[in-house]
Amino acid sequence: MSDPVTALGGMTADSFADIAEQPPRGMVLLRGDLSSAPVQRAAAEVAGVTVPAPNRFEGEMPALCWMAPDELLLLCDYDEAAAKVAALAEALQGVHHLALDVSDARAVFRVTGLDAREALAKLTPADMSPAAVPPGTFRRTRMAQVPAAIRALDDTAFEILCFRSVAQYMADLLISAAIPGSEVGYWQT
Amino acid sequence: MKRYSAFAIAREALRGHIGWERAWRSPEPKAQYDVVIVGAGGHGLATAYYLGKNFGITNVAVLEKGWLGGGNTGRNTTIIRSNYLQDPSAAIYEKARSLYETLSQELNYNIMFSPRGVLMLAQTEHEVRGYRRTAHANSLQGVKTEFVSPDRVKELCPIISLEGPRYPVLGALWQARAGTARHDAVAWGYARACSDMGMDIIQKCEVTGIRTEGGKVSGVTTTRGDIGCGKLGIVVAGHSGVVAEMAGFRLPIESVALQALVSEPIKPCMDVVVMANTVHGYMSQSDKGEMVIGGGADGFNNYTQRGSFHHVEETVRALVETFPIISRLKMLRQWGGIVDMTGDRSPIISKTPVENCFINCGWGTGGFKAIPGSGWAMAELMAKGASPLADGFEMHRFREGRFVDESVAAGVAH
Amino acid sequence: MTTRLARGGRLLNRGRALEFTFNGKRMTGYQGDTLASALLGAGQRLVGRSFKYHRPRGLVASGAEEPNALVNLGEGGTFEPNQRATTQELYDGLAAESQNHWPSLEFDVGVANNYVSRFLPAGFYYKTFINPRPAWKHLFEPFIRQSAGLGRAPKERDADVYEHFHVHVDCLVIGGGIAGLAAALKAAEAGREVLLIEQTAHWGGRAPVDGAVIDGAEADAWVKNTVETLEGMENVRIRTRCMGVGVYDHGYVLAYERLTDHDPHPDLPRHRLWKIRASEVITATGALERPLSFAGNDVPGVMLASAVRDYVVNWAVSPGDRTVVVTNNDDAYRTAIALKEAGLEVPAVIDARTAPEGPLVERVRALGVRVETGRAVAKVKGRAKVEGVAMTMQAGEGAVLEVIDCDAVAMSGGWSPVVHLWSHCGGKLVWDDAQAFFRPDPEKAPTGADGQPFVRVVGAANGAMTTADVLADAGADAQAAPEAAGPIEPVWIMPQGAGPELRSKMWLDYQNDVKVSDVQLAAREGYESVEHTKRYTTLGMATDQGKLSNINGLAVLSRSLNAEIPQVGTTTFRPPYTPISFGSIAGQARGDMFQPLRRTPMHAWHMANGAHWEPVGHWRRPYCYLQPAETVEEAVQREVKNTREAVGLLDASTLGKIVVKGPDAGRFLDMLYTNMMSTLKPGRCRYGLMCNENGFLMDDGVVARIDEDTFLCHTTTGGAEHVHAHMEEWLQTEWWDWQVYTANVTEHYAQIGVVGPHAREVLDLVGGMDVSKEAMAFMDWQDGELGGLPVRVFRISFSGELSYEIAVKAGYGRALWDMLAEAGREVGMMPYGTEALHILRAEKGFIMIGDETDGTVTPQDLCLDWAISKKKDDYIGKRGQARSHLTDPERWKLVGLETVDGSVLEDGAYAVAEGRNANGQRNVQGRVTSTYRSPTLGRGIAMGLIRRGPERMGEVVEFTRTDGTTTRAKIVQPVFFDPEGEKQNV
Amino acid sequence: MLILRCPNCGIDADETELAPGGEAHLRRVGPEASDDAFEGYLFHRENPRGVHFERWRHAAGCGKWFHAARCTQTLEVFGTYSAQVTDPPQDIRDAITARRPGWRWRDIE
Repeated sequence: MSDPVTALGGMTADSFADIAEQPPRGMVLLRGDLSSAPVQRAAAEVAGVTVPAPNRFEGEMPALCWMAPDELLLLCDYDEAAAKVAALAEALQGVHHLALDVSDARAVFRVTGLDAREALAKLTPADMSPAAVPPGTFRRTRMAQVPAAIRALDDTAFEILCFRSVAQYMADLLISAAIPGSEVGYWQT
Repeated sequence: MKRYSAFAIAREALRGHIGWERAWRSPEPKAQYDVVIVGAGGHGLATAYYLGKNFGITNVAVLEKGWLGGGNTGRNTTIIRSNYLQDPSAAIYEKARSLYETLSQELNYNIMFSPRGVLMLAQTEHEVRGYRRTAHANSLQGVKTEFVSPDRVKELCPIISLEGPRYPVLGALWQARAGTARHDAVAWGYARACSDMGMDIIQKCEVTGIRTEGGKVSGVTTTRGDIGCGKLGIVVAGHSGVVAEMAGFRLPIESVALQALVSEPIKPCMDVVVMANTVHGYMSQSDKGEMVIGGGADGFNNYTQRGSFHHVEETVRALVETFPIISRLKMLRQWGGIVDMTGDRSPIISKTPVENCFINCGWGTGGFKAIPGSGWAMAELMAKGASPLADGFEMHRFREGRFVDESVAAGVAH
Repeated sequence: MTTRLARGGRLLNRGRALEFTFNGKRMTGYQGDTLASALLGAGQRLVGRSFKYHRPRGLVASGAEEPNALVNLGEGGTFEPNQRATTQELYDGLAAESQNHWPSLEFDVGVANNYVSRFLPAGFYYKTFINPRPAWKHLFEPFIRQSAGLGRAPKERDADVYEHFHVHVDCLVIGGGIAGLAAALKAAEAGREVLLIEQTAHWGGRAPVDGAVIDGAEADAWVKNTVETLEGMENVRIRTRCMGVGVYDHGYVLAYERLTDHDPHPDLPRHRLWKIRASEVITATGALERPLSFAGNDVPGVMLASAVRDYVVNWAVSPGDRTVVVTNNDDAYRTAIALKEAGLEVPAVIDARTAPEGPLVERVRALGVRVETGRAVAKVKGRAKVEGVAMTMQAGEGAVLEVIDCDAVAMSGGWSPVVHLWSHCGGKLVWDDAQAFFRPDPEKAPTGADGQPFVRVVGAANGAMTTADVLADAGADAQAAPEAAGPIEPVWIMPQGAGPELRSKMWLDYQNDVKVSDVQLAAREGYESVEHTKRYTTLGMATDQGKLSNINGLAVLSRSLNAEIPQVGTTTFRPPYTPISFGSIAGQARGDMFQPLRRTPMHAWHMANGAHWEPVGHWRRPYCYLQPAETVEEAVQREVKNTREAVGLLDASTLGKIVVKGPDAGRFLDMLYTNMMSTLKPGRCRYGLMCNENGFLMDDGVVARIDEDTFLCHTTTGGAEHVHAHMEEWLQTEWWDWQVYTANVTEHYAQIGVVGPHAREVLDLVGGMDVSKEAMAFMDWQDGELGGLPVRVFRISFSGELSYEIAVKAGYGRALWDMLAEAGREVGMMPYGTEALHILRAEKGFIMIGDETDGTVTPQDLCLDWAISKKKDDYIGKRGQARSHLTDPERWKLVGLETVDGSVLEDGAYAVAEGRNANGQRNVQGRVTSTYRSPTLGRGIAMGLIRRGPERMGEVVEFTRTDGTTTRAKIVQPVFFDPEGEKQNV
Repeated sequence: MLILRCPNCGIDADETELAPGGEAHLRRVGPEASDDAFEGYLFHRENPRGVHFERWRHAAGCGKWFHAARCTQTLEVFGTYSAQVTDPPQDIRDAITARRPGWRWRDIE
């Protein structure tokens, strides 16, 4: 069986922030009552990390990202997604939930650099200050004209999740937001 | 009334312009009128004017809480067109357009109707089909429109980028006899003519209550005292809901902010009005040279005359893409108005549950172009109890599911 | 004439000379110059022509309020009209042209208007050009447009790029004068996150120019220290060349940073539009000086006293050698002092006040300057330049006492706080009688989301007019020597008794040519509201938005109405403070980034194989695939025939796919769809219709039941997000106790249609799954493997052909597509686009959302009653469909249409009926909803909605044609091809 | 440009991250409803100049619906709360009363 391809085949660009599309990523959507013990237990066991607080994520990889009060996004190796879905189904037998492999629905970009924050702040109305978006933040928002999620790995490295069909648009945006010489110099430390 | 003319100007010029009389009187309200119109915007003044002109009813007062023409009449982008899809819309907007053609002469006040033509761009196959449908409908409605080719579009408006590049222009619905007019002048011209017929235009007079006797309207209470009337016309656009509540009935209306903006003036570069509905923007160039641009409406109830900036951004984005040369022009001024939206985005010209009380509202984003037709229909409705031009615009059409929905074709109501 | 002074110029870098051109003439300035100071320095007094009368105009001001000095700047892709010379920093190679004249600035035929100006009073165009009617369109209007309009229209696409930037701050301080600096420092010391912005390239504002002394040192020193302190603080950010554009609701503020206007750069963003959310906004925007209204106050060489001071002190330029100062307040005396200190002559200070006194006045007298009190300027001598002023009594009517020779006039009518930003979001003003200006009313501040005031004003913008007051108002710890200033005496026209002749030469609005006499005329004619007067005279509607003229005009109006200024009130302040580029507003959203363009996993293949694109929402789908030397029409017809006769390949990835799961999923879908979904068996598919509450058809698609608890709902391409949101809305806001979860998995899958007689062979060739009639019946679905890839195959058909829709994970979509295309070769497979898809479905009489429906069409109208469950007592839209108009037997219903002559009906054609309605419109009885040339049947086919259509089979009706004739068409069943459905059931 | 705090995720959402949803606390009427009731439900929207209750969806965010109590004249926000209630909760009503004594919306005070 041939290998899966990402939307942009792993594009990279060097601007004042480095931009790189990530290889195929396992993603499992889990909807359920996050306040219920069985769902928390199942999510934590299957993911191997604890359940994150609102607007946060736990673990770099595998990881659990908080999407909504009744929704988590599990990040794992691409090939493990199906097994994770099965494991969740197993663990949540008789519990109302929805677990799906959505690995191919999204594109993931990594944006790194001292001023990476500023490149993102050119695109999202969300408060991107270090205080508002510390490492561990998972912020769902709008970037230019599409919905996206920003995952703050550390102060200079972020992951952007967006739908696969707009991957090229997102790449163009990120590149234009990081034109060398267009640093704002706002959060430079 | 002293007539306006080049000769009058010459005469006055030679004596320091001391002889000009007031354009309209500012009288004290009388105790009783045959008809009271609430709202001295274009629609209210036009209603009063045609009550006098067409039906000889001149014992009329027009009450205005602020200054006449100070609402949406003086805040819109002055587009006048009648290329609507549905019969009732086409009828009243075409009536309005044809009245506009001779309004300057009729009022002896130059409202600067400029039949420069309106292009509605078709930028998707769906829009092409929609506008072709409208063209067919118009041909049966007595509205002269045609679907034109991209080349013709470029000819009519050289600053358009046909390639898009995103949404190539596939053609356009062209109404050659549509255009623009000087919005303030429309209100002022009607006001002057009404005043000349002996009607009282009473500014800074806010209606605070509506008096009824046995289900019949008997008058209004205002900040300048009680005023009795035989018939009452409510023509207050964004504040219709508030005034209707005084009369004790509800309207299928929501008030939202609509925005517009102008650029700094530049030498003429655009001789037509262009509407690009796929990307949500429309633009024309005023006689002063400003690019006049209409923005979108807020999606939430709003009585501030300010809108949200992202609508301005979306519109400007669309127009910079459609007319690349405007990118280096500058926005001079942005403003907002309160528009009254109905469930089908078409107006209400209707009797109400209160006898002898009539309402004209719900023009949403498209009222200016309708002013003469709207006044004509409202006057006929108030004088005779029925008007063919008002048929279809009853306030109770929604309960029957009888919509006048213009959004069904690609068109949007601006 | 005017010259660059040998010494001074606090903003100049004399070490760096810059070359520029004005109207092609080469000139030289220095780094630190604005275009205005450089022009003045180069002796260029005449800078433009006014809007209406084309009068010669020179610089009046030195900043954003300048009404006259607007130029065409640059060329080609960087050309920009109406650039303000006073806010444009000089750069090497700058090329500027003056505007609004023909043939030249020095000789402009438009000036003819000036000599007939008495025939062009305010609003003259409302009173004339009325007859003959055609003349307005063909003669008058073109003339008026041509003579209006200021700058040239750009010709080329903008060569520059722009960007946005979002920040959230505790405290935004707008204005980098001493008030702003002090306020920023105060807020910063309190530990708040502060952003301080200044519209010019320099900190300090007026104080250093006006010789303020702070903490015993020159203001410049204090400014320098304070800026350094702020720069050193972690919680402070400061930006120059960044203007506060507007203050909006909920603490939203726009700022306009001009990144490269002072130093053009091809690759970097030219402007950056800041979108700021501030908990508190402090505006320290200073004040603007007002002109005085005396006859000839627009002659080049007449300037604001403060501007004269700026040019001398900041740029070492003397506006004139002999400058008469005219004033009604003390401040202008500073100009006299500055001029004397620069070694220039001040023939006289003409003060309208009868007995001015105080240190400034004394100092001027001490410098030996003649001070005339109770005096006024009757008129300015000279046309294209000042030659002298005729002096008179302020109290009189203009009898000339003496003519004083001079080549410049410095005027001051007092100051007006800049209250724009305070007012944008609802801040109210009070009239300060003592100082004769409007200032912010602290009781009526703009309020934010919490209902509390969020804008504060400090310094001159708040009416604090001395350095000491400014610093105190801004809460500064610094001290300034108190400056005893005599009271201002409001002077709205000069002399106060001036007659019509003089009043018709007193300019209020320089750019729009509005004069005192115009405002008085407007008042006389009943345009009494300040808004009426503004619109009737165009006062304050020019590109300076009345920064100089509003208060003077307002005062003249209130006098004409015998009303108090506060009663008359001001016009509304609207953003932007000064004009900002459309490019900056559009930001990055241009070209490829104008809107998101959605691509399927097979996008690149379509590109490489001749796709002729059609935008569908944000998606781009192949309309057809062009082969060499083929027209679009030919391609479409070929694709249809080939699909019917061999097999076609369709990228159906854009179709929406929504998973609905839970114990209540069936019940939920029964409410959402008009038909019964809960009875669907796992493994089977069912076509469903979705309506809104009005009962109108909203979307349609095939629903597959995955297992007892789980359904997969397909939607139209445009419907995916919309339908998913629709589902979530009902689940979250109406039936939140139902146990249902949904997920939009549209983009997780690529979906490929293999359609046509040879479809099964193609799948067999790829191999891996038994898709035989026995193994997979029509409307079955199965999971399996094709070519080694896990797939889900639906045996459904939108074409009437044997057809399989194959869903595969998007990451493998291209791989599967390539395999199918390869395998399909042997059996003549070709890809087909959306138009062929439409024709294929039309031949079968299948409806298309958006064609047969338009938001006012019900399933009943489309004779889809078979898909409306009679068993259900409720579904979304059921009640709406019961309303009288929707059950009217006269409604237009779906039928097929066959032209009698075989031709193709026109898109959107209407079926005409007898007679006309009360409004004279031709009666109609239906319309075409879809119309195509059917390659399968070799003639035109169409669907349409016709009054009582299904009851009128065989009847011939007439449809409109663009050429005014009609086409006759017969009403038939909408299924034109294979009515028994034999082809899809093989 | 509004900012509303989404009660579902706690984010202070920019207006451009939100989708407006019109009047709050509508009660759906079904097939049995009278013409009046149905017209009222679908078209007779509250349109007050003052206190208003409305629905929003945190569209570019957690995707959840919520309610907001807002003044249509000043845009002051009195509070946001769960979409899964049929009437405004007491704390919201109290917050409004504190700012707008004597307010009234439909039959709610």
